[in-house]
Amino acid sequence: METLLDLWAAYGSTIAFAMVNALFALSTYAVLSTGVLSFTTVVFAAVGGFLAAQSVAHLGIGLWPAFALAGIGGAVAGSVVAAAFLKLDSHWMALASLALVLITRVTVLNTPLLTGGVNGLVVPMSVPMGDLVILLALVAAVFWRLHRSWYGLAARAVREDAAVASTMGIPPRGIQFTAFVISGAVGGIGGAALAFTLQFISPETYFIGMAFTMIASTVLGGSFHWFGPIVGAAVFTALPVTMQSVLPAIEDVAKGVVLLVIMIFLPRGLVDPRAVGLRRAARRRVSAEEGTDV
Amino acid sequence: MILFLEQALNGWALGSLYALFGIGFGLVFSTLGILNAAHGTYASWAAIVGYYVVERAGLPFPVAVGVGVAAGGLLALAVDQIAFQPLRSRKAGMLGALITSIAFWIILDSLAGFATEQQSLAFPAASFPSGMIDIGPMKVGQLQLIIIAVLIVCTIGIHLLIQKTRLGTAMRAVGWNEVAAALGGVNARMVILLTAFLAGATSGLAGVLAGAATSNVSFTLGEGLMLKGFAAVVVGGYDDVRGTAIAGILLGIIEVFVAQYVSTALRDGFTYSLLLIFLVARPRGLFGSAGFVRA
Amino acid sequence: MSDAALSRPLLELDTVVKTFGGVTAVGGLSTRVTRGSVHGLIGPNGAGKTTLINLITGLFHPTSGAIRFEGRSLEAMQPQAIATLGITRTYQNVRLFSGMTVLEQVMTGCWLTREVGVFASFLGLPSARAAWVRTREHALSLLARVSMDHRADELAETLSYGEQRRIEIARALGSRPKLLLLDEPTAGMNHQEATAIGRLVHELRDAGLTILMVEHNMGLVTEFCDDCTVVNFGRLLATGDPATCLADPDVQEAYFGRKTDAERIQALR
Amino acid sequence: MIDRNKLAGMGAGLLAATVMFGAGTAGAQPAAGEYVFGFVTETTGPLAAAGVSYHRGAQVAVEEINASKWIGSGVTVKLSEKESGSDAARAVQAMTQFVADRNVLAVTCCILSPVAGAMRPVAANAKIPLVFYGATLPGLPQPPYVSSVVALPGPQEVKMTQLIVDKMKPKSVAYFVNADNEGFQNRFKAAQKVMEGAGVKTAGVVSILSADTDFTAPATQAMGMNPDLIMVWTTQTPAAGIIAALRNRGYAGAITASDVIAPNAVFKKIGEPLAGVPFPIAFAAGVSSSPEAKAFADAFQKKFGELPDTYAAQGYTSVWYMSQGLKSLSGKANREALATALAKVGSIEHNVYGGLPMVAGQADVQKALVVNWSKDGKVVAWEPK
Repeated sequence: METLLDLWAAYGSTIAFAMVNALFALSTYAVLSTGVLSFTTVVFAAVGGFLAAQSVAHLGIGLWPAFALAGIGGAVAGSVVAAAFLKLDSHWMALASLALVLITRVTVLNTPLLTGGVNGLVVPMSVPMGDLVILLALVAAVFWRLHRSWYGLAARAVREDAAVASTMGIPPRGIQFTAFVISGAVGGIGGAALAFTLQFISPETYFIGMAFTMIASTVLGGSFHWFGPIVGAAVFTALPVTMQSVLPAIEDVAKGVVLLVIMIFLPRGLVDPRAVGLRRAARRRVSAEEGTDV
Repeated sequence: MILFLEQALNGWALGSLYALFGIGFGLVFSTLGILNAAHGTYASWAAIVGYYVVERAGLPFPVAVGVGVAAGGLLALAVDQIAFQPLRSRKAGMLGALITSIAFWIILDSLAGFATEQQSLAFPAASFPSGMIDIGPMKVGQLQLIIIAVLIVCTIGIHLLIQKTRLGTAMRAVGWNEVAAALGGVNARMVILLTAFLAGATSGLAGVLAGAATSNVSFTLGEGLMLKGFAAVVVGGYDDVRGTAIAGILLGIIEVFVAQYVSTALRDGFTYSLLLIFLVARPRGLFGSAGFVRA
Repeated sequence: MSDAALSRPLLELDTVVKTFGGVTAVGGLSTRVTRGSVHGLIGPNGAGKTTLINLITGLFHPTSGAIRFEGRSLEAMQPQAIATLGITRTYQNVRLFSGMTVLEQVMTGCWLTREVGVFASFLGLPSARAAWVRTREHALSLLARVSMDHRADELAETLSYGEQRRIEIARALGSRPKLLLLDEPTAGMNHQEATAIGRLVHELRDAGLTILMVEHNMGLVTEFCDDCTVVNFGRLLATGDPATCLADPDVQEAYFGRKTDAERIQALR
Repeated sequence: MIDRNKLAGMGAGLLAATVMFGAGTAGAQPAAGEYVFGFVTETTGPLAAAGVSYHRGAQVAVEEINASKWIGSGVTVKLSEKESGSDAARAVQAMTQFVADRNVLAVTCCILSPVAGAMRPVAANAKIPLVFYGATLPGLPQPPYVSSVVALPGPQEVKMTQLIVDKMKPKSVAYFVNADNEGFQNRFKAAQKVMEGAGVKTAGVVSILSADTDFTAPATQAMGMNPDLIMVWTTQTPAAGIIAALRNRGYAGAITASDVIAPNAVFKKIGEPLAGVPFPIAFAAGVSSSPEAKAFADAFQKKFGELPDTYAAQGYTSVWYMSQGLKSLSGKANREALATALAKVGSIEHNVYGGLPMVAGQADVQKALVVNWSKDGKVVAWEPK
């Protein structure tokens, strides 16, 4: 029992960070699942993080209102980004969103009144693990419903072939706009969750490293089902910890190699609903050849 | 006035490094359709290899440049074949390649740290043309002039290569559509390899020169070039090397003058605001071609 | 079909021009598709047939000229708006969605007739569920129509080319269109399968749908099309009933080249 | 047995209330055994160069303490390392793992102030002593759990600037300063105040950013101001780059810098241009003359083949500080007792600075040496020309 408690104490924070990263990965997944590669989750996270940190410090609001506020802030940022960038084609969209991440850091650095500037900001509130679990569960439930709704079906169609989807009456830009608003809200909430987990945020908290981590988590876990990003975030967060105990000297190298190997052998990620269908089809072919019933 | 001219030249030389790096990055993006996060590490490694050629093997600087360039190119080839080729054959698209490039970025960056013992090294001042030349009342660094000249030569060379040669036509064809290029009798595999090598080599060149010019040979070298080189590519338009070159130089000069006459704190803000303006107002960059039609 | 309805065309193309860079894909083409007819669009490869389909569905916008559907101009409209008016299509190279089951493909095609808001569907309201079930049944009935209902839960990409073409037709029917554009619906099919498609087309016409189809199989054109338009190099060669069109010397010359080829057409019949 | 320990613990509590700690003469000593300090390393990532030094200094301290049985017979200390790569999230994870490991008595960490800021609440909540060895932001300590052995900048800069004014008598000064580092802005302001107080004109201020690498333009700008003296108040990489660029462009006038140019690697990298540039420093191997400093320098040289730099001295000090707290405990030591003991430490007994008082959990280095690199790569006391 004591060992269990020790384990929990040792890896509790890893689990907390995995859950926060899962929120970021879901935010990235929200737009990726409509065929848009965007790094702007970092921007939404910064908006949500600083908004939440400042509002608990100065407005004295509680944890959950702060999450709500961060979500709204992120959603607003998401709709602004979508309005400005959705006209760009996919390659430019990716570059533009990356540029926006760089601009965000400069903005954060130069608005010390809002963000604490280079010195960062102490966050006078922390999020209990239980609340974090509930938060992630709520967000996951939203994605679960989305996946099974008309929006989910339309999003998949837009992702696979936007032109074809449009000739069936599905407005790709409209779907992608919605995706950005969802991504913004979830990213904002994630940013707040990170602020409450770290209890200290600075311009470096929301920067390139985070952009690459979240996109890697999403694609590693699989960007074709909402469960993929959650799995990916867990794996990607646990990797450094695992590697540190196995190969402490070259843990980063090992982490990179693991990422590389998974992506080469499972380019669609760890969770891939299509692979299930393909396996079923292959089985059916085999049994058809053998002349037996399925 | 002399100060103004000297600073303009400083900015030009600095921007030339951004541009030189950006050309390689843009080449890979436009021809191979890969947003390569590992591209910065080619520059770091080229500089590190070049440093050891001078420091350990005692060879002259031009040899170090040559070896660094080759190292950058070969590294790019290796990364392409290990990280991108398996995905290419499965049509995994830009996304998969981005992730494998992130993997290589992590690996190569951390190995570069080991190669330099986590230190920032510098080429001995005596080993490269580090002196000053007087041009009238102006003082100009020899290496600065070399960097400026190298960018001009590389830009013209690569532009001619892409626009005027059979290989260039093939590269553009691959850029549009690999399948179509293969059907059209172009050996797509060969074009991909050459493009990867060329991109790695130019970035390697930028790396060695930047390592010497800034007295900073370390695993952080590439990251700095990457951010600014990336900005040059976006402002210039990723499918035209001339645009990248001009945008890079422009960014360098703007940086220097904003720092001198406005504020250093706002310097990067200026650069990235320019980036944002281009993204929104002229998303195809300075020379970018009109949108192509896809149905 | 009453004379009045026949006299007013469902779709009208008026000197439509489309150029890409310096290349003219469609050069001032005019034709009309009569309501309730099966209209064949024929011409050699590269004649601009698929470009025409793309222009009608809004994936391309014409450089000049007018496209009217039930009297409304389509030139400046987005594809999704055109689909809303009642025009859907299939593709020359089948373009089904990767990773979706056969049923999901067709459900996606039912987007415009889903009878429920996206938000209500997200919340899973009872009315939304009922609408979902109705749409599902509609999709299954469409699949039955193309004899694919037994494969409803399988990944579409694991099926044969001919099967995929039929799924695409079912998907295009999902939103109950008025005009269906079929781009080479029988490519890669054997004679039997192709005839089945021809019959399906007739059934659909008889149910009130108008069909514009690009078709290479001259046998099918003469057998199943009520009218046809022959194009070459983006220009109109002939229009009218299939037999007259194919007999046109210009068509013979341009489409079938030399006389020996003209004989082959007999064999195809 | 257990009861006796408990009693002893209570005894220690009583002692703590009555006896002045830090003298090292309190009769009790902790129960024999190996005590573990968690060390969050930063030997990869952007600050790895300095991170290696901190870690090496700490290793030397552990060897000295164990070899000399300083805490008591049969009592040894041991470092348990976890890497953070200077990333706040990874540092916090390392911290919580240390917290979970019941053998770890205290943790020492952090070069970057933002990372330190993120670690502080974790330590306070978990009630585990946390000692900063590198972060220089003022106000980080939070007694009793969080303390810092870092010499805050301020007095040394003032002292050197005064010396410069007296000896060199410049008429105008140009300053380089980090636009994005408050610590260095404060150092610059302190120096400027001394200069202007002595009637030395400010020729101009050139600001740069920590991540910059090309300093040709800033050097050109500063030289355009025609100052008698250039003071460089920036972080390490820029400081080295600025001095190199100034000399490269032919600036022959006087330059001063801060202790960031002290590490061996900086001289190895820049070489001669660095020679003769005075900088203030709390510890310099070869110049610091106390026996502790000499012993430390020798031991470090023996183990790693080079002289320790100022970062190594800080890592070293951190371990000695924690050990001093441990030494004042008796019986089976625990975290809370150690925190209380550390908070009571009035000065760090074993140090290389020639005296190191602790004020409210913050080390207070008053003494400063003014030194410079010689042409052959040694740190020597500065002799004004």
